[in-house]
Amino acid sequence: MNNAGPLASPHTRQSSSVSAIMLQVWLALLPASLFGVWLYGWPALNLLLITTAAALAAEALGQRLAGRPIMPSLKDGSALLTGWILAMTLPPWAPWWVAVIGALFAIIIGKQVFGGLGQNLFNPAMLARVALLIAFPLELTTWVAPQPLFSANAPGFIDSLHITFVGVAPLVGGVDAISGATVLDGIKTELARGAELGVVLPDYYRAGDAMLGQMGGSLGETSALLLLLGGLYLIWRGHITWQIPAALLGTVALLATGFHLYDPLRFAHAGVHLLSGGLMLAAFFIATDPVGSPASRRGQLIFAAGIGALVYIIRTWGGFPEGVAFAVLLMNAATPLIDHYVRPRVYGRDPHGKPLDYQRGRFARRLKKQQGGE
Amino acid sequence: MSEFLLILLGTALVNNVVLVKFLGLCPFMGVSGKLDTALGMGLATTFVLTLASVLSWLLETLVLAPLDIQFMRILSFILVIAAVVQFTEMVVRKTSPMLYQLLGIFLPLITTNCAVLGVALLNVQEGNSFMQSLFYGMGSALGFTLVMVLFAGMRERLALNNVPALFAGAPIAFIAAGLLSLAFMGFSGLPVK
Amino acid sequence: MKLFRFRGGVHPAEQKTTRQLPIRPLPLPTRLYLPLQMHIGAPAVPVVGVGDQVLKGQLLARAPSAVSAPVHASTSGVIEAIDEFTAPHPSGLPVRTIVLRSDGEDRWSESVVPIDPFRLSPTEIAQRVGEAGIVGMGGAAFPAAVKLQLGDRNRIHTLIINGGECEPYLTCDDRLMQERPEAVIDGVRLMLRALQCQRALIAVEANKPEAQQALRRACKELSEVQVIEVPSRYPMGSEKQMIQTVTGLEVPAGKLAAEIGVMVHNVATSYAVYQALRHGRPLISRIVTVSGGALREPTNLEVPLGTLVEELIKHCGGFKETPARQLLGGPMMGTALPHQQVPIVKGSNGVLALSAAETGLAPHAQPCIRCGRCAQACPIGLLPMELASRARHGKLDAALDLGLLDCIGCGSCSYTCPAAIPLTQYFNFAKGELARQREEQQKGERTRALAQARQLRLEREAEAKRLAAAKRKAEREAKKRAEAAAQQEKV
Amino acid sequence: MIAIVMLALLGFALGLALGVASKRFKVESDPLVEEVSALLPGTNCGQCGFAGCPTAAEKLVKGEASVDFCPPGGKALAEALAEKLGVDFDASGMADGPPKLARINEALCIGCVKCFRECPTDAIVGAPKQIHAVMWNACTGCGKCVDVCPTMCLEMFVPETGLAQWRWPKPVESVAKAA
Repeated sequence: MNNAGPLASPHTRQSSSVSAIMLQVWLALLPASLFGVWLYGWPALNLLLITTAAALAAEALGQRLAGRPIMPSLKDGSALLTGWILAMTLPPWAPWWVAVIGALFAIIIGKQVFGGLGQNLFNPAMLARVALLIAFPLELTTWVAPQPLFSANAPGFIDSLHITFVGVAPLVGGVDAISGATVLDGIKTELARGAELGVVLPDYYRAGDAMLGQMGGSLGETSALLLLLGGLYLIWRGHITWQIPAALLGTVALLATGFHLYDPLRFAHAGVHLLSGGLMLAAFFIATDPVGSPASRRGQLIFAAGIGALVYIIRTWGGFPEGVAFAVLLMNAATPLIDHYVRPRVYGRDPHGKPLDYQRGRFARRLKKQQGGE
Repeated sequence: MSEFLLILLGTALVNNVVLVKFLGLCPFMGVSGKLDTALGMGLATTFVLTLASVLSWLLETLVLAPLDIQFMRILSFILVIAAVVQFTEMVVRKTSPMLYQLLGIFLPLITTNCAVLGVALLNVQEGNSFMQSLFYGMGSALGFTLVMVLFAGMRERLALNNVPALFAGAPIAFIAAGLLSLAFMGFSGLPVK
Repeated sequence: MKLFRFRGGVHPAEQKTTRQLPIRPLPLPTRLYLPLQMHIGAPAVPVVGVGDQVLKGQLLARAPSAVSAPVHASTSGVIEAIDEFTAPHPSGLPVRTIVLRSDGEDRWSESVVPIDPFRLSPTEIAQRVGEAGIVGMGGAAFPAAVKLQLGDRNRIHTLIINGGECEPYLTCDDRLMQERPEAVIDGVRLMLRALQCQRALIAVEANKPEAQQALRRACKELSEVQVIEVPSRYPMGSEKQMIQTVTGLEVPAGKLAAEIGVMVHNVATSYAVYQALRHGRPLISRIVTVSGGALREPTNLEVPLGTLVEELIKHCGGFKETPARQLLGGPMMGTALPHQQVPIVKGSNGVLALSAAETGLAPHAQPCIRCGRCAQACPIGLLPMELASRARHGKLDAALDLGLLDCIGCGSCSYTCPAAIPLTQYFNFAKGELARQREEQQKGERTRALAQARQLRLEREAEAKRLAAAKRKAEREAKKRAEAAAQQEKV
Repeated sequence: MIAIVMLALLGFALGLALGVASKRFKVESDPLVEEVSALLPGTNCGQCGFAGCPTAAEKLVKGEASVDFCPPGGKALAEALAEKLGVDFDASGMADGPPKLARINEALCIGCVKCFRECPTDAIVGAPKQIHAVMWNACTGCGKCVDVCPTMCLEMFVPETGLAQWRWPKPVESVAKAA
């Protein structure tokens, strides 16, 4: 009631808020991220906390420099979520400076310069992911094999500080002991070496492990099952639409199956593609970010199918083993166009925006029926 | 056939003139404020680029190479391009006065669009055949149009943003272009020409 | 009967706490304030003067044109003033109003009642409806007679009687249907006659089973009137959505419903038609739901038009707490009142005093995150967030292109917006801005025409002057020549 | 030598082709001028300094006048022109004062008919030696009559907003202040 001007209707409102939505998304992410922390140990927790804290600090800094209020924007939870998702897409033992640079890039360049929440064109977390990958390829492709918390080989808490803030190398056992390759990395390397897929695939991919997430990969990307559960929860609560995940996963599955049938020796089957890399996380939590995705349901289908196709193309033929981040950014760029050309049909108008013509079509049939008096 | 398709894809996406080769940035920044204008500019450039790369190939193989006067290449190519642009300008002015007005100075400036000359020279450099040149030119032009249209959509959205005063206008457009270029790096490594 | 679904919509909490409370008459207030414009169209023109003694039901102001409605005295008394008085309008600006001081006798004027209104021709029925000052009572307040006359030009195949009452809190139509179903049905039959239409469908939302039952009992002998249950979903009571639900047809953009052979009238309008034709009583009172969490005793009242909101609230025991908003109409589309000295008019279906908790209004808007809930809720299929961002940046053409003028202002988008963005007000603003531009353009065209006329006039005058000068010169020369000739002759 | 000949030939050939094309795609008049002049008020009031609206339209299309050149057209016209001509124009700086109308103070009017002659839309009625009146629905608020009135009986005023003219204001951008 702060404005003295005339009060427009409606005079009541559903109780929901931006921060409530962000909180729900964060809750849905929690199982997969906790699993990641358990799987990769204390360094993963460090990474998660550092990235998130840096994102919040960057948000505060950005708001302050832009002369906008700080607290409301920290409270809305968007920066926290951006930092969290970014951390989930990083190698779990990534050093602290990668996390900080990534978070700063995501929030400042990805979001604040565009005007803050809701105004960014690209998904900030994916922007940072791509920028880091290009700037620090080594750090971003150093994976660790799973070493669950409290297991024999797992680094202790003190060691984890060493890993995060100094580096992995001087630790007992050396780099080799902990390095592991992701499924997609492995396949790409082996295929480049001329190996046959059917022969080498079992070395890298076991369906059960992939489903649960017992494999090398980014912090929060591995557990397809938990991500799926979180995503289904969000769909059930109405925070995301089913169109984006369905179209995205469907397109990848379709392309993978098609090419696999065409040449099983060169093209991995759909299961490999669906359960590995960042696909699940992207399908439910990244591509569904409403800011960068189209407004209409049909637009969302096109958008997600586009991501799916690009992911498959980049994974299969491109220079990078994983293409999710690039694919999301590319389709983010296309979103304004999709929104421009794909809109829902307006009441009383045909799909082209012309007033309905009752001379023909289904409306003419209905009219005739009504005139007949049923 | 698949060879030409690969050339088309490669030049349009992987080696995009604007975002990867950084050619033709002037119209890219100048006429991408509105979607319709950007599309018009893209189509006009497509026309010029395709025609110019074919004509310059013909000039190179039929005139310059036999007479052994390749040192005249840049000069004569520019002559050809300028003529094609003049022709395009006449056509646009006749068929769509509105577009003519909207494109304004950028229409004749296609002449100095380095993408046009660049593609013509690259054709010669890479020793492309006639058909290859055609597709090389067309692919580059389509890539140019694609990026123009994508970017125009983004800028229309940006026009509705509350961009901080420091970044408002051209700066944010450049940042967005840079980020778009980053996204296009995802295409690198695709096995195309 | 097969029903159709309209897209979007919302389910606000119903809050229909007054649906079991019978309609009670409000004691006659001492002063009534009758605005000359309680309807869409031209304001009525007073036919009485200050100091005149008038009887209940007497004509006070006539309709000056076809799209307008007369105003009648709500009780007997003396015209105290014809002056500017706060209008029931969000702006709180004043409007010409007749102030009537009641003499407490409430004496009816004489009126001629037809023996059997069904003997009247369709045109005569419409005419009487017009003379009774009946307007759409669901809130739009469009003169009912104008719509009834459309039956001449368009063949109406279905008359839909809107008993949706989808706004939360409001139960006045519900009570009317429950308590006076025969009168409503009789009004419906009269309207069918006026439209020369064979079928009337009374659509009542599923949350009013008693009303449906009462109406079914009242019309079970009639083959042409049918009661149908429609789902409870806001904005079911909107004309376009009601038509879509019942017939599956959509009113083409920029056209009238009559052009696809459908007409929608409100149940309260139907009751008013019954009153006018059976009893010769013009529209001088209406049923109003008085409710809201801040109010002590919510109820349904039958209120003489022109009564101040203040009287209603006083009658309902005043406030329990300071209301966050006082409204005329429902919470979704109603008008916020600047104060209580505002009269009840023909379209006022509710007086609400909402507590802060009920409004759930956030003090500040947050940035739009494009979550798309507004687009999902929009019953028209618009993209409210895109529209609002264009309206905010003054890009009216772009907003128009996105369907600004298709917006029905139902408020579903603002209701669902988690960022509490006043979307509806952005659209109101943009529509107003557009209207202003159109007016300016019209003015410009008029100016151009006038300027051209002046140019022509000046040219004509110059031409006339030139001709006159030429004529004079010719005459002078002729005279000179004649003189010269005469002189020569002399010589 | 060969080079020069070749270049000359090339230039000649291309010139010939362009010459033919220019005949083929000849554009008679600039349709834009007409479209622009349709937007202008058409009163030829001369406040912009050009000789009438058609001239101003030509100057605009040639880029010799800024889109905000027309005082009676105000902000709305400037925006419309910017849109039509595709120029970037920030109209926010333009004062968008409410439209004004002329009013005659009847006590001072001497019936000199000067205003009457000056009015570009014939909005002032009256006869010599009689009090004049302004017809407000024809008045464009150009203010020319005020300048010529010898008794200063004409003034510009802002008409009051009634219910019919009232428009919803733009929502207050109430972004929360630092909490």
